[in-house]
Amino acid sequence: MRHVFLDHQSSTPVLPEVFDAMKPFFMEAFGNPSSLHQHGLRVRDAMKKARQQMAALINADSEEEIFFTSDGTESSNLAIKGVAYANERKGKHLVVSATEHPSVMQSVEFLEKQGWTCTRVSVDPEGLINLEELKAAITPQTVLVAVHHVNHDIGTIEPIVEVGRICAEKNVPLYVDCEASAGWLPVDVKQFGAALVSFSPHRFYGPKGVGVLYRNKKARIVSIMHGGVQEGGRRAGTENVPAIVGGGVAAEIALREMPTRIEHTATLQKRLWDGLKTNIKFIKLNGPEPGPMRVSTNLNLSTEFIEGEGQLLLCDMSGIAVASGSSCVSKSLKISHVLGAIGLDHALAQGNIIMSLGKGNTADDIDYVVEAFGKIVVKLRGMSPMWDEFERGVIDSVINPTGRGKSFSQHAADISGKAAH
Amino acid sequence: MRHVFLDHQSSTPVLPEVFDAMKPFFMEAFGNPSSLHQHGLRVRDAMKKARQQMAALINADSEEEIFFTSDGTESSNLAIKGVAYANERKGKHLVVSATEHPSVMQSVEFLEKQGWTCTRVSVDPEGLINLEELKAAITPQTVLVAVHHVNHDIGTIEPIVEVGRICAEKNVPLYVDCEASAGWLPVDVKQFGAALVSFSPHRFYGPKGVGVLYRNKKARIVSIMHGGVQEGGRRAGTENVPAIVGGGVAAEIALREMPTRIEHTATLQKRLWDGLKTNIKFIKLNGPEPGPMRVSTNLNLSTEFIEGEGQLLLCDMSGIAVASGSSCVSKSLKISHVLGAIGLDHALAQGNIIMSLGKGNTADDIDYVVEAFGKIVVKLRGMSPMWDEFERGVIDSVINPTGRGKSFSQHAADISGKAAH
Amino acid sequence: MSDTYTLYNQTVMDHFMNPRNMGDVKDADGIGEVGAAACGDIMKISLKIKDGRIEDARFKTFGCGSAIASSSMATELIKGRTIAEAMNFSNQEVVDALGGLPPVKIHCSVLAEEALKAALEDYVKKHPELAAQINKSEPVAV
Amino acid sequence: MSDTYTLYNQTVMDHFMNPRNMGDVKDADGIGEVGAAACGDIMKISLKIKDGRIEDARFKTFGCGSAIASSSMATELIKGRTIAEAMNFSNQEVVDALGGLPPVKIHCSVLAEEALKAALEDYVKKHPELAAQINKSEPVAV
Ligand SMILES: Cc1ncc(COP(=O)(O)O)c(C=O)c1O
Ligand SMILES: Cc1ncc(COP(=O)(O)O)c(C=O)c1O
Repeated sequence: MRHVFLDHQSSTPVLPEVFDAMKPFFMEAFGNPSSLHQHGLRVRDAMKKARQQMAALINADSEEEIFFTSDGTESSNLAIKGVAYANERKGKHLVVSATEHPSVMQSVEFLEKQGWTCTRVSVDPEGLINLEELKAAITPQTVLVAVHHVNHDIGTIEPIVEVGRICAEKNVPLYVDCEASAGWLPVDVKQFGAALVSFSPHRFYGPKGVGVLYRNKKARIVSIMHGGVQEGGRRAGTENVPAIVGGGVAAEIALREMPTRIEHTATLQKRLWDGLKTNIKFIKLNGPEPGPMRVSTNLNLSTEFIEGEGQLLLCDMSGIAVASGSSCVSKSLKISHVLGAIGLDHALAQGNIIMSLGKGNTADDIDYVVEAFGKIVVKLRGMSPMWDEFERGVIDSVINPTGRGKSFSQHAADISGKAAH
Repeated sequence: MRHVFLDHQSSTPVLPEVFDAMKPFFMEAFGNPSSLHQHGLRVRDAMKKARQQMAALINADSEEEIFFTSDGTESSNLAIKGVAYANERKGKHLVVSATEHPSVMQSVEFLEKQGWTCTRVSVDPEGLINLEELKAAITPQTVLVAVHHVNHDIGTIEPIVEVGRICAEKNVPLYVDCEASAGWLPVDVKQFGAALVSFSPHRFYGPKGVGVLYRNKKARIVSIMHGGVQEGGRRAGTENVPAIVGGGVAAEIALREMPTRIEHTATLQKRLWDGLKTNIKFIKLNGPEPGPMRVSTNLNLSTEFIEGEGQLLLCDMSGIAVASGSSCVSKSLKISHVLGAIGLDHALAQGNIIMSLGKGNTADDIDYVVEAFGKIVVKLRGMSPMWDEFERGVIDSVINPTGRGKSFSQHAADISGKAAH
Repeated sequence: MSDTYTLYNQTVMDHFMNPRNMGDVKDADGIGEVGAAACGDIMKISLKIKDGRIEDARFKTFGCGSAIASSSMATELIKGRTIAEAMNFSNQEVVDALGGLPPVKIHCSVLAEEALKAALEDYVKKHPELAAQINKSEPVAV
Repeated sequence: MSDTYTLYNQTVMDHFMNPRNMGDVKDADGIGEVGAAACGDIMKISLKIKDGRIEDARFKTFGCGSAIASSSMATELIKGRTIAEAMNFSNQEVVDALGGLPPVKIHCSVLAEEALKAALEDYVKKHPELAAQINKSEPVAV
């Protein structure tokens, strides 16, 4: 059976060059960077190099603006809470887009319990932030605006340069979560006008166990991980040296290969979506069409009348790895808040899977997926009472309404006795 | 030149078996454990095994009581803040020993800024916690007691079983930071009566990038790292799978080899201290004598009339890696709060270095260190105005008072115009 | 990777991959369709009942792997049972027969129980003469 | 590990490992001993002064590597200077000559400046006739 990995947004394999770079730091150069002897100093040098590589990926001025955390989640937590706590006296108001990752949303909710307030700015049906609403949301008490570069669920590329301009006008620091873009799309902290930017190497062929937070020297931030004075006092704890070193190499390679990676994935993305929509009726792409407004790696698909987990499991049994709903919360039952925010019908949000491309995927892989996925849809629709009811005219399609029957959601509410949403 | 690594408390090299276990999880089994497909499920299985290995090391009932964090610092932060936030309604008081690691102390200080109060229980000159004072410190508002198993600076083994008994009587959960003991001394969560226990594999030949928090099912704790629902909702963020797997193997080996490791290091510890005190005058061991009250890996030494960093650098130039002051904060200028808490004279706290033994050290290593360190002391005393002034009877020794001259601290205060402490 | 890793145990996976009794009973004597508001799953069970016994049971399910497996297993289990026996059917039987479900998925088995009961109720509604007997939970002889 | 990694740059390490002018000037004309309350370092500089010039300078230091290197370098730099020149001596010279110090260690060079000035003051105290001239910051001719 062919194996096709189409879940690069969840994680990527470490490149051989990255692994080779990490290797000496497990058994030989195992020192703690806080140590003042040979063993510590050697790894300190290596970490400095990694910082430079990270800085280069996002066009930061200096490696001193790079802080290492344990992952993307911690970077988001540090950006949100670290800035909020540092600026408490200035104000206790935050502005975020409604489709930020849970690591941002939940950090904000945590602060709300501690007396902060937050405005969530709405997005349009393709996930693009409402700039007028954003502008209006910023008050003199606002200490941070958070808008991600690319949405992890639906691949929308946000108009960050415009967001940055608004923040500069209002003189409020901007945090841009670039976890879903870094390594796959140019990130330029200066062009963005970003005070903070986060990303994590395991998303572009680097190791797990390290996250990056860029912080412009002018932005005030305090530590949220208390203890020693590592990372200039902004992140206590023994640094994960091998992962930092490997992450640096992954960043360097990503920067070099970026044009090729973008072209390669964009071609496959188009081939995949074209194939699927030709092959399968009542399928919808969530987020913008492939092109300048969508990251080249992501397809978020709603296939009507069938549910997502079944699609995922049957894909898996066909050797195809995909994600269901929000890739980070697939253990939970709830549908993605992103799909809620773009106003997607509940019926479609449930039949939702995410396919994300990588540099190792081939055109043959894509053709295999198109065919296999077509069969999977047929199988699941064969089992689905909804498909049957649609065919019998009891319920209607949301994607291509035929004007007969009631809506899926209405039907679901009728039989469960409660509204589906 | 001989190379002797005597800084095992800062970090240890990864064992070959540990590295071999980690290897497949970088390039082959690179999945995200949240993924529902093959790649995710495979690593989920591997993480479960690691949890069992961690549970076995500390005699926990079930792997479900094991949570993974990014390091020892995060485990401390989670234990302190996670329990405090979870029990806010019950009370806002904490009790900790005065010699806890900065990751505990600073977490407590952070909470104090948010309205919690904390009682710091004093220790005796050898670092042993005052049990009567501890008992008296617990109030109906106390939601957590934190007393570490072994002190990271001076090697004192705390009477945790008695501490646990007091906490059980008062019905307050106990958190035991076992970072400096796990892998080197039996840790038994049941015997301790501990609600929470933390440790981190990089201290016993496992990798950096993973910390462990044991939590008894009855203890209430909330997440401090917000985002996805990883680790049962208690720690968001993509898990560092290779480090978790490697850490599990390191725990398994540590459990198996523990008797040998203890015997080996205890023998060398005695040889080293005997050699040093024979060879060098005016040298003091901080913390208890080698024996049942001191961990077998640590020697904390104050050599009078000379300063610590110089000792460390000259050791390094002789191939000997040692730590200066608190191994985790050696980048800062301040002397260890632990040495302050045991009431060590400021002059001695400055001339402080820590030698920590590991399974790779040999008797020959130790003999080399005894000789080399003797020469280093002679060299630095030759440069020291204090040694000269001691010899001329201007100042006296703290370690072996001769009854002539003023104290070092008095002299230092006289010439700097300010009190030294 | 040599082994196959699965989200559910082998029995569940088998019932998901090769569902038993999938489809609709022709000229069904009772049909139940229920939905779970929390997760959005929808399950439909149709029954052929003869001489007070479930002669055939079929399902259609819009839902996750364990929902499909639960309905497959439920229909397997109830075939041949009397109506009263079926009325006492509990989701735990499904869970046990499947060799367990993850805690967050137990509700799938509950949905299967509900769909079955809805189908039985539909049948009883069409046969009001049986209601009294069934409520006494005695075997129903027709 | 093939390379040697050092906490300080080569110049600092060299002055730490092979300090110049370590010891006490015999029959010193001026002695200064100062301490830094923050870090506890103690530095002592003794001077031999002849014809208004520093003929010899020696140090003893209780302190970290950069404190030792700073005193070594400071004594090197001031030898041969006039008293007035030495009075204008600034820690920055030490930092520059050492090729830089880590930010947290700059105070070590300050301590060296202070020790030198204390020694000079000691000398001036013993030679009150020089005070007026020195305060004018003019070259002191004796
Ligand atoms: C946009 C975005 N931000 C943050 C995160 C959290 O990163 P991590 O899983 O590395 O902790 C993710 C993870 O999917 C993400 O997609
Ligand atoms: C007792 C103790 N607790 C916690 C920590 C923090 O652990 P880590 O450095 O792994 O973050 C240390 C580190 O030295 C320690 O010694």
